[in-house]
Amino acid sequence: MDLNTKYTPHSWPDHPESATLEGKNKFLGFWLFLGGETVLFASLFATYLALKNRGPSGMEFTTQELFELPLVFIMTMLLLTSSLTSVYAMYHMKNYNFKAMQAWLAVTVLLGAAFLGFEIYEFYHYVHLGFTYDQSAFSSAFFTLVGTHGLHVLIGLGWITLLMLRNTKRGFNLYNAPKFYVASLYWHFIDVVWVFIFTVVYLMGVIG
Amino acid sequence: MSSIAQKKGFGATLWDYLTTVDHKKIAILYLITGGFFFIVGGIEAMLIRIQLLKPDNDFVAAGLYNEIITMHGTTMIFLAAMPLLFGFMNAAVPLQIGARDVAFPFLNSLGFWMFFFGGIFLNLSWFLGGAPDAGWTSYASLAISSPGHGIDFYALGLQISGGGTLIAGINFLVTIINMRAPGMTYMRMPLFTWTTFVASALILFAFPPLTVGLFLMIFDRMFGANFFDHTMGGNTIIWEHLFWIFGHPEVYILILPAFGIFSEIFSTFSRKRLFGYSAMVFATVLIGFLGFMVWAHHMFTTGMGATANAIFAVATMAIAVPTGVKIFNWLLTMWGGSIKFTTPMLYAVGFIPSFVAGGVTGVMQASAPLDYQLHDSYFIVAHFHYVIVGGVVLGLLAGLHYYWPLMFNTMLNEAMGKITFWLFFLGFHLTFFIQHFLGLLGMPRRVFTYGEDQGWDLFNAISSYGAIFMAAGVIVLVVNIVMTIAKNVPVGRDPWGDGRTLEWAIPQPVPFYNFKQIPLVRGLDTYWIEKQEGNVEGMTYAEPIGDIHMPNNSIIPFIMSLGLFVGAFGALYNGEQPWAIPVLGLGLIITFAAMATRSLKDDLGYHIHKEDLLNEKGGKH
Amino acid sequence: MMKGLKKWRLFSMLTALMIFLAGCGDEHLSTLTPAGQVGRDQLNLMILSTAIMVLVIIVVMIVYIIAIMKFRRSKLGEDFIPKQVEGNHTLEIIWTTVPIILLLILTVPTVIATYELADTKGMDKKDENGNKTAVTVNVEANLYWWEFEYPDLGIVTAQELVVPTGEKVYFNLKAADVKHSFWIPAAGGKLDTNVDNINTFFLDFDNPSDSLEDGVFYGKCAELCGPSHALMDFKVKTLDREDFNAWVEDMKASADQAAPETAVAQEGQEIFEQSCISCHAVSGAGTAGSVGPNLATFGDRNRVAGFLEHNEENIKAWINDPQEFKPGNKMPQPEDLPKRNGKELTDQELTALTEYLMGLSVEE
Amino acid sequence: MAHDVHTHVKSNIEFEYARRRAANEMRGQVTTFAIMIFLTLIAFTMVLAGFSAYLVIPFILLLAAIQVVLQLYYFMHMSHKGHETASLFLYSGALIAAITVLTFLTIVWW
Ligand code: HEA
Ligand code: HEA
Ligand code: HEC
Ligand code: CUA
Ligand SMILES: [Cu+2]
Repeated sequence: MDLNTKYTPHSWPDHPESATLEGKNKFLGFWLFLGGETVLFASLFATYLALKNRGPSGMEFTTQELFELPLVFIMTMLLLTSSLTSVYAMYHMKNYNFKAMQAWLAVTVLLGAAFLGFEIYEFYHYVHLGFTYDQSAFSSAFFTLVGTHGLHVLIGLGWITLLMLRNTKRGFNLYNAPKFYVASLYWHFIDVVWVFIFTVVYLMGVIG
Repeated sequence: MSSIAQKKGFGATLWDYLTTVDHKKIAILYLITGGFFFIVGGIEAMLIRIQLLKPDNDFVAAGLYNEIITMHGTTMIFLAAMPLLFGFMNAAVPLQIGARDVAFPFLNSLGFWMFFFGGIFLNLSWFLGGAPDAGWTSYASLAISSPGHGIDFYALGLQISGGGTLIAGINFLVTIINMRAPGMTYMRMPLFTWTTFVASALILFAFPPLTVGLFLMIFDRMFGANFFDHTMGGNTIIWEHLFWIFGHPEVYILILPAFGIFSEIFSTFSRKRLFGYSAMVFATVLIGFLGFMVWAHHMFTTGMGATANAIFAVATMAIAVPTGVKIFNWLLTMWGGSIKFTTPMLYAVGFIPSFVAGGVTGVMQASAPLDYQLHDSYFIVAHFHYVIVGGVVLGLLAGLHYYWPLMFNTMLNEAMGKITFWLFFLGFHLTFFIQHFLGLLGMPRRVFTYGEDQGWDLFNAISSYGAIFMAAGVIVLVVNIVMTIAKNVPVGRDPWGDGRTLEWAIPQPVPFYNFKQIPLVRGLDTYWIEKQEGNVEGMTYAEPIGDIHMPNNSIIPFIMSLGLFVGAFGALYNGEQPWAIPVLGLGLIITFAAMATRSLKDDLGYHIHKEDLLNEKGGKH
Repeated sequence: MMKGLKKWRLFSMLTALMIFLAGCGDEHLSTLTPAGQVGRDQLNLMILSTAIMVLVIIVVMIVYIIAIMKFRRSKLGEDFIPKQVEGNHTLEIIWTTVPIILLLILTVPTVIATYELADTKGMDKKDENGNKTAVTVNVEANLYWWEFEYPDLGIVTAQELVVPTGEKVYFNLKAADVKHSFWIPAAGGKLDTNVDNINTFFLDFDNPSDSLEDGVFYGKCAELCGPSHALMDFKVKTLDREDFNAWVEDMKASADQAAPETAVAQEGQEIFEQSCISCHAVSGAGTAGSVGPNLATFGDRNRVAGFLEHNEENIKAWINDPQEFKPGNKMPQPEDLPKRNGKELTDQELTALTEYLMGLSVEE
Repeated sequence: MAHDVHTHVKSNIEFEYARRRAANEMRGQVTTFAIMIFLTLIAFTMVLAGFSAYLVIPFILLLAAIQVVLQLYYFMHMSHKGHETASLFLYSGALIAAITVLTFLTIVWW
């Protein structure tokens, strides 16, 4: 396959992400990876659930005292919306509209960064209250689970940004189309995990 | 570009191997590294047996003994058995399915180097203040309180090499799903490919829990977390679950590929198609599936409660059924065949009674109330060495002899191979059979010594002498390998004469692009079919000769892994050395910079042109 | 029918084998010579499962041997091309169902025994006076030693468990530092002592242990717990109910033990009260949770530190250098003991301590 | 040869058709998004309204599951052709995930 092959909207394949063998491999490999990530997050969730609200005798912080739903709601909206914007980006990739794709990806990245900003603020706030990483088993489990998700967001942001920068000048080809596609899958997966985090950690935490 | 290795300087060869993305060369790397670690683990085993040779022995001290068993178990499982299996998978699977390469050549190399550096990191613990000493299972309460850095080496080393394993697993899955030659349907795939496939799926799902467990351990030990500190609300049983959710599938990750190798060998040297092929495939998948439902049988005495114990007991026993299906199908493959007792076949034939003996003791252990007695006694040690040595290691040795000509175009000496077999086989039974009774007589495992007053002297001595036979067998094998390499007599294609699957149809030495033309697979055991029809080419082609696309070599995987290796030292000495955090940062920067280079620089590979292919004589038919 | 008969013969053969093997082992330590019903139940499962497994092995071996004898290429000729059989459904069904049946035979007693052995309801049973009927022992596993508390009787002992015969004895197990596992092979299976929770089970013993070679059963720690895991032994003395009650009374009385008789022992007592008492209690009346083993019954012990032969020489040697015997154990070297200020113990002091310790006894 | 890409130049009709289909699909995606937002709102409100935990917890878990299915099938196109293996593996992962969480909720503490 050749990088220099130029496509027109008419010759651009319907599924650019899986038009080449490399693309197909990347696509499948990435899905498999997500299968593994599911188990990874499940292990973290399981650990969190087992350690929820557990601490040394006389522990101060519990989920109910700690969590503030408005913040979580905003974060959820940001991330959900970014999921939609990345769908838009892929829509434009299929339509061979590079500029539009880049623009939507940029929006996605901005939304993701805002999400991350709130998360960092949230953590900072907790630590400020005295709910530090080594404060209890619960705090360790909470920061590890939510932090791992945050790390995924960070990696996703870095990845998408790098892809955008790398390809600004050259537009679409069948070499980078799968890369964009897979990055967007990753982004959706991050959202999937967040759906469980806000449900299991925050909402169920507030309930008790 | 010739596949026949030109005489290259040492430096050039080294560079070639550091940067290679060719699955055949990566196979050799796995073989060498895995072989090295097998010897290391074997020497540790010998130290164990020397210490236990007589009661109240003081050959190694109490603390050191624990380090030795921990490293023996960890090395053998993570650094010897699995990599050696990866070696054979890399050598054979792409050829078996008619692929030019694996799906992700770059990641293939990355997987290897991560395993390599993880293994080296783990073993450096010997020289940097002491090895891990909490057993290969590293149960949390002991591991958290273990002084020194041993456990840190364990957690970080396994984390790195585990990442490599996960990558290798995904690579094989995608390779097998996407890269099969035309006509190679799922139900025509050789059994070794099938078992590789299922084992890789197990890797995909089993390693993440280990990753999480290890991270929790790292955070607890190095960064002040409280997952396993019960005074802070933590819970040590979490580790046990995470470890065994990984650990039990792990044993099937080991045994399934070995089953695959044996399946190939049985049908090859019985000159007969594998009996009940579809049942074999189904059984493989079922074993893989059930393998995830049974982990708590390692925790019967943890106090999970009667219901959990009963459920896991019954689920565990169920695995005997598909495994039995395999055993009987192998027997029936030989039945009515024309059995030739080559060295690989000897191993395969030796494997059946050994593995069955080990498997049935597994079922006994699955009976929870009985396991209350057996657990953590030498009965367990006997069980798992029967399945591991009698299954996995015999499989590896069989595979070594069987695939040697495929990998190196030379043949290991058959006479010496048979000597190795007999020494190893007899030594193995001598060492481990008696250990069942030691367990029943009340000997716990992981004891560095035992008193004279307990009645275990004789059996332990027998066990230790048996190990000497195994060591002798291994030494003969090493001599055999050295002599074969020194003599270097090429043997050409299909040296066993009875090859049935595609890898044997390929000319020797295997061209670096594997297949000049992608073959068309016309049934199970394609090469056998072609041979029966008198096709001298050995295969039917699916395409005319054309340009071949090849990936470029790259040093980046090496550098990425090196970065992790460096960074691990930083994490290890966190809070203890002023340079710790900078080094951790440096390592991660190296890794991420290498990764960024990889993604910024297009790597499109290159093409071998049709004309060059036509001119090339390639290997002999 | 033939098959059933064959299995039966196999069964008795196996029992014979077990008895033979039992001969190799020590009665006080072997799982093959069960000391009570729990161990017997488990041995029965052992025999049943072994019978099934041997049957499986025999079947496999018959097919196997015939196959490798009959179908050798050396006999069939180099050119022989066997028929390429695909499979056989009948056979497949047979070797799927027969193992399932064999496994079902094993599952039923397995599940029953799992529930039976987990049934510790009897622990809380009370007689009409509101006293608990069963003996309950709280076991606390410490880095390399065992503490046995009898919460209902108000006594505590270490390293040597004393239990009545002919009844179920209940155990609450926990670990003080890292995970250990409580195992008396002759009496029955083990149960872990976790750090996070208390595990509960029961054992029973048929006969007083004085008929045994050493007069005690051997107990083991079955979970790797550090360098001296191998040495974390304890001993079990079983007494019939009457003797047991007497022992309990003696233990309770040990609170006001008579002063040592000899001058040497008195000197020993002085040193002990300076340097040792902070960790070692000498009264059997009390509760669990001390830093070192309770030494109330030390003079009657069978072992020093759980595994060394019980004699004066070993006691001296132990006190003089505990790390030499159990690497990593928590008893300080003499110079690090309280009030020693870095001074080692002289021979004379060691003798004194030893004589004092040997005098600590609740038996006559 | 496997690495060749057979490019097919669409006729105008094909092209228009593909465009329209994509646009339709995109409209569907927006609907999906709206549903997801809606589900999220319900979940948060349920919790804030303070119903019994026995009612709310299963319910919000169900909502989460629906959202995930929407993400997978609409945003990530798992219903499309060529996703068979992907979904097989994802479901296997989900199954193992479920078992893991289940055991941690039942037999880790006493
Ligand atoms: C390759 C590795 C391997 C394999 C294949 C197996 C296979 C099996 N194992 Fe083993 N096992 C280990 C490696 C392996 N194991 C290790 C390393 C440990 C110890 C870890 C540690 O603690 O350090 C262990 C420990 C272990 C335990 C925990 C013991 C304890 O610590 O208390 C148990 C309990 O159930 C068990 C059971 C089984 C069973 C039922 C099988 C089954 O898969 C076996 C099935 C096979 C057969 C049964 C034989 C063929 C079948 C027939 C001929 C059909 C007819 C048979 C019948 C009807 C019975 N194993
Ligand atoms: C793949 C896995 C694997 C393999 C192959 C082996 C192989 C062997 N193992 Fe081990 N073993 C484990 C996995 C394995 N083991 C595990 C997981 C544990 C549990 C650890 C724990 O408790 O945490 C264990 C524990 C274990 C114990 C119990 C220790 C204890 O509980 O105290 C013993 C004791 O006998 C033992 C013995 C042996 C022996 C004699 C071999 C032999 O088969 C080894 C044969 C190999 C050789 C003998 C090579 C010898 C080489 C030479 C002599 C050098 C020649 C050199 C040149 C020519 C350069 N192993
Ligand atoms: C800091 C606490 C501590 C002090 C002080 C201490 N010991 Fe110990 N001792 C222990 C511990 C802990 C053990 C158990 C060691 C083991 O078996 O792992 C032990 C074991 C023993 C044993 C063996 C017990 C048995 O049940 O077999 C004897 C005897 C003993 N100590 C005597 C002494 C004497 C005499 C002194 C004072 C001179 C002393 N100890 C001071 C902690 C202490
Ligand atoms: Cu305590 Cu081993
Ligand atoms: Cu297992």
